[in-house]
Formats: sequence, structure tokens, C-alpha cells
Amino acid sequence: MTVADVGRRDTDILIVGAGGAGLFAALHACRAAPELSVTIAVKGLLGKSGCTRMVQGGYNVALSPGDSVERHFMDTIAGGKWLPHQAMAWRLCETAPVRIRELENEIGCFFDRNPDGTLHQKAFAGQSFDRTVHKGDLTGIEIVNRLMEQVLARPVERLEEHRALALIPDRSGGALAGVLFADMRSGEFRFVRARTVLLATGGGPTMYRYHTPSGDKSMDGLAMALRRGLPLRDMEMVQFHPTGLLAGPETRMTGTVLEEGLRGAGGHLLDGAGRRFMFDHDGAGERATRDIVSRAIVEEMRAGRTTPNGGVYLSMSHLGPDRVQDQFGGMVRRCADCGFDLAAGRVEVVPTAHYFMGGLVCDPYTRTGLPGLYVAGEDAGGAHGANRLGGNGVANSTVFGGIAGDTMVADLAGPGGPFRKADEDLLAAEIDRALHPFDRPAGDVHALRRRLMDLMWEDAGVLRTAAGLERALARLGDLKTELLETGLADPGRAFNLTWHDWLNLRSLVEVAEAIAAAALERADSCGAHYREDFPDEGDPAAARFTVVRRTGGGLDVSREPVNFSIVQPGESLLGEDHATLAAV
Amino acid sequence: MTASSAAPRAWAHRGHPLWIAWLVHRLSGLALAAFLPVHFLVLGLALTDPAALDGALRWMDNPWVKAAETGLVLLLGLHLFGGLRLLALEFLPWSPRQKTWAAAAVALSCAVSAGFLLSAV
Amino acid sequence: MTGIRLYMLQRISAMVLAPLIVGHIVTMIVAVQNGLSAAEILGRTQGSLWWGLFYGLFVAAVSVHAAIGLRTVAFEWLKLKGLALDLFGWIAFAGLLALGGRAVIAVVL
Amino acid sequence: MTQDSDTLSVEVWRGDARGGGYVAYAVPRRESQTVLDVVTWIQQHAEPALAYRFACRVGMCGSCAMTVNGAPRWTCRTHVRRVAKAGRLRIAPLRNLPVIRDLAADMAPFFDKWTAAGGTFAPTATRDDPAAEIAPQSPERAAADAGIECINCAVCYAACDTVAMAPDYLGPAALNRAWTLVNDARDGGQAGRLKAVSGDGGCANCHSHQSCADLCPNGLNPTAAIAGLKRRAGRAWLRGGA
Ligand SMILES: Cc1cc2nc3c(=O)[nH]c(=O)nc-3n(C[C@H](O)[C@H](O)[C@H](O)COP(=O)(O)OP(=O)(O)OC[C@H]3O[C@@H](n4cnc5c(N)ncnc54)[C@H](O)[C@@H]3O)c2cc1C
Ligand code: HEM
Ligand code: SF4
Ligand code: F3S
Ligand code: FES
Repeated sequence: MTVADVGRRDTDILIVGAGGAGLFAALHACRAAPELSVTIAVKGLLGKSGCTRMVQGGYNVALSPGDSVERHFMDTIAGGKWLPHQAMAWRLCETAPVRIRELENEIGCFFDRNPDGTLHQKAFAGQSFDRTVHKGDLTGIEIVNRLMEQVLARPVERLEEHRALALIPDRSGGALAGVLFADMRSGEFRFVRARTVLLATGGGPTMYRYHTPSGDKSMDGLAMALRRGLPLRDMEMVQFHPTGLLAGPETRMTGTVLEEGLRGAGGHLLDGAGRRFMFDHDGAGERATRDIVSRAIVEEMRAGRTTPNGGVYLSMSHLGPDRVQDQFGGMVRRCADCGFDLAAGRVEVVPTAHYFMGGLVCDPYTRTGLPGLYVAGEDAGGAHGANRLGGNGVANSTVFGGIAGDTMVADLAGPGGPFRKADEDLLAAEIDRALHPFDRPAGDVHALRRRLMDLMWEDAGVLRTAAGLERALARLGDLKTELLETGLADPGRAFNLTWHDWLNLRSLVEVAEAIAAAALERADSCGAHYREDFPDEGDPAAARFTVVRRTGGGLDVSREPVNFSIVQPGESLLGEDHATLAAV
Repeated sequence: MTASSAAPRAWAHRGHPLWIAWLVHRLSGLALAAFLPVHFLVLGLALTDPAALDGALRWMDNPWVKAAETGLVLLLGLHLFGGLRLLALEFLPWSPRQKTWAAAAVALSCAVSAGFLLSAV
Repeated sequence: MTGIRLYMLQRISAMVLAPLIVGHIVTMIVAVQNGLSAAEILGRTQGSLWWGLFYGLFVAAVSVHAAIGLRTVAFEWLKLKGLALDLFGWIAFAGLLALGGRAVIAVVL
Repeated sequence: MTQDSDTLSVEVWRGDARGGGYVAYAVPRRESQTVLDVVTWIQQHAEPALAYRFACRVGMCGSCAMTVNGAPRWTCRTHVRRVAKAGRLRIAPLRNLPVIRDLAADMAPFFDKWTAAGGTFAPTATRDDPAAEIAPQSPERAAADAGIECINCAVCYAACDTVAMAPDYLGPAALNRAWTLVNDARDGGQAGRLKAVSGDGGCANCHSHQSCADLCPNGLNPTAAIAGLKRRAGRAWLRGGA
């Protein structure tokens, strides 16, 4: 394989990833500049991969008369423990109403209505107002199906089952020239040169034993950015959802999320002996926030009070099986398909890695430090700080995806957008890197993946200590060495899933190192990050976020102060009446 | 590997009652369409050769032919009532009791052909 | 390979056929009771405007209905396409209409 | 489920567009085990080159559908217990679509038809307007809602014999989507959509086999949706064509 064999093509705008961020960027770019060529490349099928599709709860947006952008913003900042990039969080809250109307009026989504025909907005944890727009508990399917239809109907070039392997800069290294892909179906390499590129591969902390995101997500975007030396922020901030399904080993059902509303509606968490334990940990019992419930469950698990598969029980039956069936039909059916009776029995659950708050450093217009590269969605860091509110994830990907589409077109119109000549040596090196496992003796990639998931769960999971994190880093180092000696049994590259499992694992290990390094650096507890050895929350006024970048061989972790550009800790954008309302 | 085929086959989506109802409708339609020209030809004999028509009709008194005719009426009934079921499905508001209607169509056609048989013997 | 035009023609003709066939079956049940004979049939039908119209309409409707049905089957099961398919449909229609028309004339006139 | 309860005998179709055949594997039985888990086990332990597709693993993305013991199913939410006959499974790619490799079918024709059926919302308002006020209990909205939770898994498409017999037929999923839009008061593309579903590959081809409704994992009823389209298209034809 040499660089000369690589298929090449040019496009004005290249979008990597087709979740909420990628699809929105494509639509906005098409609309802003129909004359430009837009290409969207995705690891799975367009509209059928990624997590936006999996959104259940809904979409936060301040629409009601009593609500306001300020209030949504304050909830976001408080939820994020004053760590969010305030200008980004503001843009998120400010643009969400526009995006929702766009989804409704232009894209064709139809969200649930009140009986009078107005949009229904429900309560979601951590928010001072009922502002979550939804479509039953399948909101993401409605959003992504409608976006997908719009993209399919436009002259957007589609590269499906194309895996991005590397960002390729120009010779100077100072700007992006394009992206190297593997066409997964044929196994061929393809270099897409673009005047501007959006990275929207959607993060996704799938390096934990229990995780919720889509199987195609393996942090490839952040791994690629890291390799080019770009700064990543808040990498220690991994959100765990307290109730992932625990169905035993060797089933892909394990880790998938059982919705928040089950606890909200009065579900009980029981230990292995059937004892309700949440009130030992928090006065709010099962209704405490995600991070608190997750920690409580892990403490029970550590104490050995577990179910047969090593978790705890979620029990709904005391509410009456009929009522549970009525209110949570979808969840009940899903459990039943997997062989569990949610309505009348108990289901084993465990905390599960759900969302990644960290990501590539960017400005509120999605520009990164590398000219030609933009980032949006879960790959971008900043908007959520130390914790993401339920309902702010899909708002984030759709808001900033659209902004990215507009910004890329605007920037192309200015001086900034020629086609650049790729660094051909780097291109060749990246191809070699992707082919690495084909020259090694065959080994068990899947066993290594399980080892990664175990070690991250144990040493860099819900509860963290310096010793554990140091152990994690050491174990990650060993794992990486072993991975590089582990090859593939099948030499064919066409639709070779095991090759992609290998590549996934490599991305995951590299990003896992950044997570552990950032978590070690942050010697306090803040939002989703909990250090048993430093349980105190720091002073918000002195809040500093972590920044990880790869320098030479190692990772360099630094801290930067939060710029309170809109509101200072202790202050609020809401007037007196607002504050009292919030207190009610 | 077993025998190579361009694409694997699937079968189990078939065979449910409503799929069978379709097959019955199609086969009965085809059978009727095959019979009708013959029927027309026989009747056309009245024009050219009335004696032959009588011969044909006498031949139809034969019990075997009676049985076959009953079969014909059954086919006609199946196609008629099956067809009415389809027309109702397509032009009336949706009814969740599709299988019941299909069964009713079959039952009705059996009743009608039984009636024919009784009156014929 | 069926557009809405053929579909509607087939459904409309089916709706026309349905009562006619019911009428025909009833007649047959009544008629066969006394045994069939050419004289009996012709006695009933010959010179009757009503039977003429009845069977005339029947033949017209069944020719449309069955021809479209046969065309569908030819497409789906015999893989006929394009011109061959349309020719097949028209021939089925014309054949049924001719044979049926002749039979009506025979029994009515 | 009789005999040997700790192994499953699984036959998997392997091959590509040029042809292929079934290969047998013995897979350990687990208490919690979906058909997707069986396929995954084979890829991870027995056949590293096995090609298949999945994403969400919880019945939301519609990527994982395959033919399981002869019928199309979403594999991530089909428990082995429900489909294995005497501990046997036979797994093949979805029917009515070209095979890429092994269990992965090419979904492109399915989505091309989705677009061809007018399955794209045509706006009549903009982001500057408030969301339309539409009563959820209005009959049109109820009709649209009844079919909206489609995950485009193509199970119905693979189950439909009419698609098999008439390859240009748009198929149940695309027509079901068109019907939800016909009932969407906000849509401005009705004329074009009606034309699309009235044409040669349109709703008139459906013979109401109802295999689609029988097997749709989400309990949707494309047959009823297509009947609705037939009525609309028929009425329009009577007005314009008669
Ligand atoms: C189960 C679940 C429930 C959730 N519920 C909610 C909720 O109720 N409310 C809420 O606000 N948020 C929710 N979230 C979070 C939300 O879904 C995500 O934050 C958001 O959708 C991310 O959007 P995205 O566009 O960045 O990424 P995604 O939608 O994940 O899309 C990423 C895309 O990139 C592609 N990709 C990945 N790697 C590569 C590569 N190497 N090359 C090419 N393409 C690649 C993927 O295939 C995919 O198409 C939920 C998440 C999960 C997992
Ligand atoms: C009694 C009145 C009749 C009714 C209500 C009726 C109804 C129908 C309907 C609704 C169809 C369409 C089926 C589909 O597309 O799935 C059909 C098909 C057909 N009919 Fe009839 N029909 C009648 C009489 C007849 C007669 C008398 C004949 C034959 C001479 C006939 C022959 C056919 C054929 C060949 C088909 C095509 C079968 C198919 O496409 O599967 N029909 N009929
Ligand atoms: S209608 Fe049902 S079976 Fe068909 S694609 Fe949609 S969800 Fe799948
Ligand atoms: S299976 Fe096919 S024939 Fe019609 S009712 Fe469903 S689309
Ligand atoms: S993997 Fe998404 S539906 Fe099965």
C-alpha cells in the first residue's frame, strides 16, 4: 500500500460524522451556499449511527412565557459547576429556541403537544423550569429521521461506512488539508481534501465496562485531534447515568440506559438483599441527581451488597405493574425483549458511562485552533463544564452543528479557504499506522477491549483516587504496548469489523490516557468528577478547567482559569422575582 | 459451505393467515380467468350450434361435473368475498380485525357453494 | 408496475361485478334446481333487454377487471415488462370482451 | 429448546454479491442473549472476518436487521429464546436488498425509495415563525402519529413479497412515511407526493399481504397507511382523471 494508491477527491466542505451536529451542519452549509460542494462522511449509515438518534428524554429550550434564555443559561452554568465556557453556554441557550422552531417548521419534526396544540415541555432533572421538548421517549429518532430525510433529498455527497482515520494538515502543519478515510466496505483508503472540515464524531465514553452510547462511537475524533497536538479541555468529565441495564457479560444489552423517569416516577433502588439504600446516602433518595445516585450505587457494589451480576436492583412493581406498563411502555417492552420484567419484577442495574463533557477547545463559532478545522457536538468541549444537564446534549449538537455550517461557509467566503496541499509524508505514515495490525501475529483484540473497559471502570470511573488513576495510566501504557503487538487473523480489509475493533480500541486507549491524566491533575471533586481523596468541591470563583495536549511522546496537562465573561460565581442574571420563583 | 446461491432465501414471513388469503385470492382469480373463456365459448354455442349447447348442458348433469361446478362456485365465492374484504380494507376506515374478516370471507364462500350443491342435487 | 389508473379501474370494475355476480349465483342456484337446458336458459334470456344489459355490463366489467389482474400476475410472476406487458393486458381485455360479447349476443338475441 | 441447552447450533450465511452459502458454528448459550449477541460471539471468537452491522443495540437505529430462521427481525432486540427452534438458528442478510458482504445488506435502494416516495417534509413556515398549533387529538395528527415511530430498519421491506415480485415497488416503509406526511397539516409538498405514490411503483402495487404489519418490530401498520394512500390517490384520480 502506497500513497499513490489512495483514492482522492476534493470537496469544499467536509463533514465527519452524521449525528445531530453533522447533519445540521450539512443542511446549513447547503442553504448558506448552494454552490459549494458538501460531503458528509460517516462511520455507519447516514442517520442510523451515533447517539443523537438515541436521545430519549428530550431537548432543553426556553420557550414558555415564564422561562427565559437567562434562566436556561443559569441552570446550565450551575449544573456545570461554574466550569462551562460561558460564551458557548450562552450561545447554546440563546440559539436553542431558533433551532427548535427550525426543527419543527423547516425540518419537519413534530414534538409532543399540549391538548391546546402548543408544544409540550416537561420537567427534567436539574432545571428550574419545565422546558424539555420531546417526542414521547423517542425524541432522537424523530429528530434524526427528519434531518436524514432532508439531507438525503439534497445534493450532498455521502460517504457511508467511511471511517475517518486521521486529520492531515498541509506541509507547514499550520492548517488542515483534508481527512484520510478507510472505506469500510472495500477496505480501500481515501483522502478527501477539503477547504474546510467539521469534526462531529460525537465523543462517547465507550472505554468503560458499562456504557450507553452507540457501538460505532469510539472517540475517534478526539484521538485524531490529540494526535495533531490540539488542546482538549475537561477531559476528566465523564457523565455516568445511574441506571444502565445489567444483563450479564457477553451481551450488548448490558450498559444500555434505563430512563431517568423511572426513578423520578418513584422507582426504588434495592441492594442484592432487597434493601432500599438510597436514603443512607442522600435525603432525596432515588430522586437525587445522576452523579449522587451513581456514587451511591458504586459504594453499595464495593461493599459487596450486590445482585447476581454484581449490580443493584431497580424495582418498579410497588407502583403497580399496570401503571408502569402505561407510563413506560417503551422501557417495559425493551426489557421484555431482553427477558426482563420491568413492570412486575426487578431489573438489575449499574451506573453506565453516558456522555463526555470534555472535548476539543473551540470558540463559540466552532472554530478550533487549527485553521480549516471546526468542531461541534459531543466532540467539542466547553458548553457543559463539569456536568451536562439532561436535555442539553442534543440541544448542543444541533445548535452548534448549524452554527458550524454557517461559519464554515462564511469563513470560506473570506480569505481563509483555499485547497491546501497535504503533507504527503504524514499521509503515508497515517496509512501505515492504520495498517499496523495486519503485520502482527494474530491476537485477541476483544480481550484487550474488555481489559480496557475493566480498568477504566475500576480505576478511572465513578469514584477516583490518585493511586487508582496512576494505576490506570500504568495499565493503559501496558495495554497500548500489547495492542501494538496484537494483529489480525484475517488479512482481508473489506468489511473487516475486527480491524475496526482494533482501530476503535487504539482511539479509546489514547483518549482514556487523556481522561486519566486530567483526572489525576484535578485534585478536587467537581460535578461528574469525584475524587475520594479530595472530596471537597473547590471554590467556584477559582474554577479552572484542565487542558490536555500531546507534546512529543507524552501528555501535557495544564489548568486554565474560567473566564466568567457573562456572570460571576455567586451572581445571577435573574432578577429578584426570578430568584424567588426558582426557590419555590 | 453448502450450495452457493446468489442470495439467501427467506420464507418465514409467509404463511400467516392474511398472506394465505392473498394467495387464495390470486389463485381463485386466475382460475376464474381461465374458466371464463370456456364458459363464454360454451354459451356462444347457442349462436352456432344450439344442439351442442344442450349436449354440453346435459353433460353438466353428470355428478362429477356437478362437483366441479361446486368447486367453481366456491372459487367464485372465495374471490368475491375475498375481493369485498379487500375493497373494504382499502376504501373503508381501518378495522383491526383483519383475520376475522378473512375467515368470514372463507366461511361465506363455503356456505354459498354448499347452498349451490344442495340445490343442484 | 400498477399505477393508480389501472388500480382504480380494477377496483371500480370489481365493485360493478360484485352485485352482478351475486345476482348470477342466485340465478344459478334457482336455475339448476330444475336442471339446466338450453331451452330453459334461452327462454329466460332471449329477447330480454334486462338480461342483455345485465350480462353486457358483466362482460364489460369482467374484461376490464380480469385483464388488469392478469396483467399484474404476468408482471409479477412471468416477469413481462414494458410493451410486452401492455400488449398482454390489452389482448386479455380484447379476448374476454370478444368472447363474452359473442356469448351475450348468443343468449340474448 | 430441547436437547443440548448450553450450545446453539447456528448457521450463518457468508458470501457477497457473487454468491455464498451457510457456515455452521456452535455458540455457547447464555441466559441473556440476543441474536446480535450470537453474531457478535461468532465474530469475536470464531470468524474474525464476519461482516454485519449494528449501532445502537437497543432497537432505535434500525441497522441490525437480518433474516433469522427465515424471517426478517431486528437482531439487537430479539432474544434467542424467542426464535431458536430446538437450539437452532439460521441467520442471513435481509432479503430484497443487495448483499454487501455476509450479513450486511446495502440499504441504498431502501432509502432511495424513501426519498422517491416523497418522504421528505416540505416546509411552509420558517424558523422565525412559532411552532404550528396542532391539536394532538385531531384525526389527521392521530393518523400521522400512528406511523411516525418508524426506525427505517427495512424489516417490512424484506418481509414484503410484492417488493420481491415487483422490484420497483416503493415498499411499505417509504409509503408509510409518505402517509404520515399526507396527514401533516404543516407540509407543503402534497401534490408532488401524491403523484409519486400514484405512479408505477406506488401504493397501487400493494396486495395487502400484511407481512409488513405482522413483522414490524415497532408494531406499526404500513398496510393501513398504504390503504390510506390508495384512497387519497384514488380520489385524486377520480377528480382529475375521470
Ligand atoms: C442513550 C442515550 C440517551 C441520550 N439522551 C439524551 C437526552 O435525552 N437529551 C439530550 O440532550 N442528550 C441525550 N443524549 C446525549 C446526546 O445524544 C448526544 O450528546 C448528542 O446527540 C451528540 O451528538 P453528535 O452529533 O455530537 O454525535 P452523534 O449523534 O453520536 O454522531 C456521531 C457521528 O459520528 C460518526 N463517527 C464516529 N466516529 C467516526 C469516524 N471515525 N469517522 C466517521 N464518522 C464517525 C458516527 O457514526 C455518528 O454518525 C443521550 C445519549 C445517549 C447515548
Ligand atoms: C365478484 C366480484 C369480484 C371482486 C369483488 C373482485 C375483486 C378483486 C380485487 C379487489 C382484486 C385485486 C387483488 C389485489 O390486487 O391484491 C382482484 C384481482 C383479480 N381478480 Fe377479481 N374480483 C371479482 C371478480 C373476478 C372475476 C369474475 C374474475 C375472473 C374472471 C376475477 C379475476 C381476477 C384476477 C385474475 C385478479 C388478479 C389477482 C391478483 O392480482 O392477485 N375477478 N379481484
Ligand atoms: S415500518 Fe416498521 S418494519 Fe418497516 S422500516 Fe419502519 S420500523 Fe422497520
Ligand atoms: S407486505 Fe407488502 S404487499 Fe402491502 S401490505 Fe405490506 S406492503
Ligand atoms: S442495533 Fe440499533 S436497532 Fe438494533
